[in-house]
Amino acid sequence: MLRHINQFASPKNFYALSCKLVHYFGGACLLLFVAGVFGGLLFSPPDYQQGESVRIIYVHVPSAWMSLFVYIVMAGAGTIGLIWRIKIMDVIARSSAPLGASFTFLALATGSLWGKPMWGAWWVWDARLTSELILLFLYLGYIALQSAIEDPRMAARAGAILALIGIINIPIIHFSVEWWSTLHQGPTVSKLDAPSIHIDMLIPLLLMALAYMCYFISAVLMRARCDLLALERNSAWVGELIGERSR
Amino acid sequence: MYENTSAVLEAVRLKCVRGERLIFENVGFQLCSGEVLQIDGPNGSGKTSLLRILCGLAVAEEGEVNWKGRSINDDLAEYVREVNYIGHNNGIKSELTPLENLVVARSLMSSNREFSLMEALAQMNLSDIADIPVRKLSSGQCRRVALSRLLISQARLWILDEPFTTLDDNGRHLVQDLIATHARKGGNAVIVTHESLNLPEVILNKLTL
Amino acid sequence: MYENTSAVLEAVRLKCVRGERLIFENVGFQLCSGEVLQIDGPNGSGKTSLLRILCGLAVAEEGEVNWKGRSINDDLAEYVREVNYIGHNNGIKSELTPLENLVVARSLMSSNREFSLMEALAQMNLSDIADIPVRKLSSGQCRRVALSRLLISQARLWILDEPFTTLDDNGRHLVQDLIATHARKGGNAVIVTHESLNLPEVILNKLTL
Amino acid sequence: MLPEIQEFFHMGGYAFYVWSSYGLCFIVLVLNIIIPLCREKVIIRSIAIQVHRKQQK
Amino acid sequence: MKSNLLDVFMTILKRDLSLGLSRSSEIANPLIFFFIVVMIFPFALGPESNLLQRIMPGVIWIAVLLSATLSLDMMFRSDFEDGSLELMLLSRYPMTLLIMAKITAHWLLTGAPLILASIFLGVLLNLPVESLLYLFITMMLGTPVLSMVGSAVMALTVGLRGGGVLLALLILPLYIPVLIFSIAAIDNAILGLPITGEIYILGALLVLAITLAPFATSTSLRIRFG
Amino acid sequence: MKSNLLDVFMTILKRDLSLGLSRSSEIANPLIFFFIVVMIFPFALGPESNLLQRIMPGVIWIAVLLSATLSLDMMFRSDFEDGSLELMLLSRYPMTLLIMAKITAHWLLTGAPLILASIFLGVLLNLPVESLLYLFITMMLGTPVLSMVGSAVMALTVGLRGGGVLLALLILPLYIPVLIFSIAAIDNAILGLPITGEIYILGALLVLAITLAPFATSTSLRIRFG
Ligand code: HEM
Ligand SMILES: Nc1ncnc2c1ncn2[C@@H]1O[C@H](COP(=O)(O)OP(=O)(O)OP(=O)(O)O)[C@@H](O)[C@H]1O
Ligand SMILES: Nc1ncnc2c1ncn2[C@@H]1O[C@H](COP(=O)(O)OP(=O)(O)OP(=O)(O)O)[C@@H](O)[C@H]1O
Ligand SMILES: [Mg+2]
Ligand SMILES: [Mg+2]
Repeated sequence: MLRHINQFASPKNFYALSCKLVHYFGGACLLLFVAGVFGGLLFSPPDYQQGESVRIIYVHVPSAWMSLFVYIVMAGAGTIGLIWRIKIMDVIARSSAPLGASFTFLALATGSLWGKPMWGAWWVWDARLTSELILLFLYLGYIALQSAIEDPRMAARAGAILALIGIINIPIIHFSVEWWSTLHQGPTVSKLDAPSIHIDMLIPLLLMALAYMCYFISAVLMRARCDLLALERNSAWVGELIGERSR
Repeated sequence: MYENTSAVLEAVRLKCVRGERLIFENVGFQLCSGEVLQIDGPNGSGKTSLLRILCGLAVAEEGEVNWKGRSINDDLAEYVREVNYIGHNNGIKSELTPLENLVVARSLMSSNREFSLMEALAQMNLSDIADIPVRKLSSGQCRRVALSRLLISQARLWILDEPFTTLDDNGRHLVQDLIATHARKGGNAVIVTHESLNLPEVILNKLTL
Repeated sequence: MYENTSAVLEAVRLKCVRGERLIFENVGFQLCSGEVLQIDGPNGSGKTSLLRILCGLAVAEEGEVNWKGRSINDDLAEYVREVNYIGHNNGIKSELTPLENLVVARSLMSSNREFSLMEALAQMNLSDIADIPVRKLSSGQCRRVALSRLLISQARLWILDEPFTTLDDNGRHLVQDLIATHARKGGNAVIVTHESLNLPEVILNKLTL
Repeated sequence: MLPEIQEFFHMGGYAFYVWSSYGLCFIVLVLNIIIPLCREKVIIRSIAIQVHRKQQK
Repeated sequence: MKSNLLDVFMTILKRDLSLGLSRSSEIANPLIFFFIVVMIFPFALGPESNLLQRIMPGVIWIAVLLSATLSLDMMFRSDFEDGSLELMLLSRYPMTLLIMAKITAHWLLTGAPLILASIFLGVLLNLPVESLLYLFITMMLGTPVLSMVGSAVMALTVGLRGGGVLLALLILPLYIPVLIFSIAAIDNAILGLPITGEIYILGALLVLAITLAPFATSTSLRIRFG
Repeated sequence: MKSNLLDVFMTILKRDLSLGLSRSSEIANPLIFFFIVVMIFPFALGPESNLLQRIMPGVIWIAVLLSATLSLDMMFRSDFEDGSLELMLLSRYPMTLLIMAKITAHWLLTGAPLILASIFLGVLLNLPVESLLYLFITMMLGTPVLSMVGSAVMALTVGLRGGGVLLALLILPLYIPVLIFSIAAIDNAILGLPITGEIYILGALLVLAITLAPFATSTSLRIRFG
């Protein structure tokens, strides 16, 4: 079993497979995005309280969700890489970090852009907002650590440990709205049993969420491919691959 | 003193890459009980890197190191007890006195309790300064403090990185005697040095990187 | 190349006390133009302390150091320009490359502008690694970078504290050649080392502490 | 038709906030695609040069 | 063997304590820093004593957090630089044991004095008794967590250039949960609300840290020496 | 000769800047530390935005002070440890010149970015325009003083085991006035009171620091090597 996984996870096979995956998920992502954006901007109703500004929800909420999700992916992949020494996982963890940081940044920025008209300020020291900011710092710390350690193997393993320690913050961010009375919206969508959101808004939102997910998969694979090439530049399969291509 | 097997320490086709550069490749040797290996080579040829691989602090890109027939990575913790590594850095705390440093060192290693610490220091000509913080000692005196760890350890394999730097002639003789005695008792030593060693009655292998 | 006076550098009855301990007393010597002084002595005998006094970094408890007949403390700033000191510490920054380190060093010393920095590095066999941060170099390579300062300086008095540590044989020859050439041009050098120097056609004085 | 489009872009007075959120997202997401693409090119070229050198030797 | 392990633990503990005491700055420094940070506030906020009273527990906690961060440096840096850490990695005892000793020493040298200093300051500033009590309890639970999480992260950054502030960057986000729950406990206590939840969470964090930190630290150190 | 002096000044400046830039963490980290310190406060003090608004200028100044202190380490420590400082003392140029270059580099690498960051935070947090303006002015006057005083004290304590206490004790009496007058200026400005007094005092501190710091630093260094 383990050998099976190892074979599948050999850099060479992964490189070939990821090429296909990038295309599939990239295509899906494009379609979903178009559908989601049209749905969100044209076909969904304005909110009776927030008016048209509610349309920010279609970019804010998926970004915020992804910012949490990507962290979990990063920590998970890092741990697998750490324990079973699977190079691919190291690479995926490493490539997730900038994407996660981007999503976090987007959640913060779109949140601010939404907060200004809603709360009258770009920024309030609310628990969820601040903990999202911490998440950004966690990502930045991870990236800083990776760039401070030159040996890639060592960097990946150190990063995995850091990500694991930092995962304690994820539940805090998620539950912060419940634990502290805050300005920020409580769970509206993610209450699974009875989403308290209009179906016309829910559908584009879910479309966008899916689009983000597909985007993440294809983007992380693209990054991983680069890292893999750079890491394995001295190995035989890269030589063959590039040799064939340049011929 | 130790049981006599063939090839206690064996390095097989080691390869070392640092950064992007290949440092060495296909390096191997075998040491039987009681043999000493001297490693030499120009600056930057990878002697220090090789030693760190041998004592398990770094992992080789390829190849392996065997101790008594088993790869050292099988049971690193076990292997490490048999090793005494003294690197470029002395591994002593400059706030503590030589004696205090040895107390700590002894508690960390499989040490030779019969041998008193003061005796060890005396043998390295350090008894006068056993109670002066190391920070106030000269470079050669510091090196002597580090090397006095050899006296209190029961490790079978000594791995020494340029042990003679900043030592005076007396110090060099002392350390060579130590190594020779250790080898004659069946111990092993791997030593990086540019100087020629004088170890009577000891089989001295050489490896040039 | 330099004017020929008798006793360019003179130490008169130097006494050094560190902490409470007397390290040495009544140490003196005279160096004429073109002469080299080798200082030797057991560990902790005060060689490094003496060098630091000679180059003005420390002050002797008693006695004085004269340069061209005047006490060096009369015009320390003036004296210091004629001195090139390379101590135990290399005085190079580990983040910079060897080349960058030399650029900084050159701007600090009265340097020999004709001699290009790359030439200096090439002469020390460092041209391959001129652009790698020093932190990634081996100990001997670092020592070479430090010693390449000798090549670009116009200082008349070289003060070297164990210059050969961690150098390979080739490096030792190189540095000895440098010293010999410098002395034959009329320069002076004070060198602490436990090894025997081989400087053809140069007057070599010895001082044992 | 035209007033409708104008109204659409006006977003009920929230034009700045809405469009800059969408714009920002667009920019960041696209950047995250372009950067690895460029990097891949650079890496492949440097490896190609390396391979070429090896073959010449 | 068991008593042997204890022996080694005690030797390392003693060594680190005597090192810390001999560089007296290493205890005094975080303390002085702590007092400074707390004392700056009256300057920054003006002398409204109600306001100060209200925010003092928070300010004290922040100051503790920052000083704990600063003091982390002493845990591994010098051992890394002079090669002692390699010695420990190559010792015949499990690294986790040695690390536990080092963490204990670190807490005794920094955490404990900081707790005393906080209580002292609290009394000086006339904090209400509940505040004081829960300040004490949360610190007893929280500061060991700081030392332990700190040791793991410190092990990751030791010897890296610019490691000092990289450390701060990595570690402060990780300290924030401790801060949040401690402050919540104190605030609730003042308002007379139940606080068992927060105390439990702090306790859980502590247990988690005790079980995981030594392993995380020794793994990190091995990684750094790769 | 004069242009030569300028040359050397520029070389050292460039060296320190490129060192700082190459260890990019050394610029980025104090900045991030600064943001984190500011960010911690809402956690400790609760989310009352009025309160936070009121104390923000003070908090920002405190954060600047702390990050400036942390970054002092990079000014001499590594030069001391690897022997570069001895080289400089033995160079043919006056030490004061080299030190001026080092101080300038340090300020450019830490003080200037911190000022920008403070203003950025101020805007983000909706501080009133007066606060912002005087935050900027006081920082322009104050941060160079921090670098200079820091260099002198750092020079005294560099390489001393236990120098840290000394550092904190010596630096404090000199840093606190900068803080007090800056905050007084900002508070007065918000209240519409005259602030020329405070600004003059800050200016005087700056002039004093510029004239004395290089000499104090080079003397301290000579003493340390004596
Ligand atoms: C800088 C400001 C903001 C930040 C950092 C932020 C952050 C977040 C985060 C992290 C989540 C995901 C929570 C989770 O899945 O557990 C989220 C969800 C959400 N946010 Fe924000 N937000 C901000 C501003 C706003 C504003 C101004 C609004 C609306 C008035 C808003 C409405 C929502 C909604 C409706 C959700 C979905 C909640 C759910 O069902 O899970 N956010 N936000
Ligand atoms: N900072 C110090 N404080 C007090 N005493 C010191 C200090 N540094 C060195 N010493 C003492 O001064 C003496 C001379 O030291 P020095 O470094 O000059 O010796 P050395 O001859 O260079 O020795 P080595 O061959 O080991 O380099 C030593 O005995 C040492 O113990
Ligand atoms: N941290 C590092 N990163 C990348 N390369 C390194 C690193 N450390 C050393 N190297 C390179 O590895 C090579 C071997 O270094 P090593 O220290 O093993 O040499 P050495 O044989 O011990 O030399 P010396 O005689 O100078 O001590 C050197 O060429 C050096 O440039
Ligand atoms: Mg070496
Ligand atoms: Mg010496």
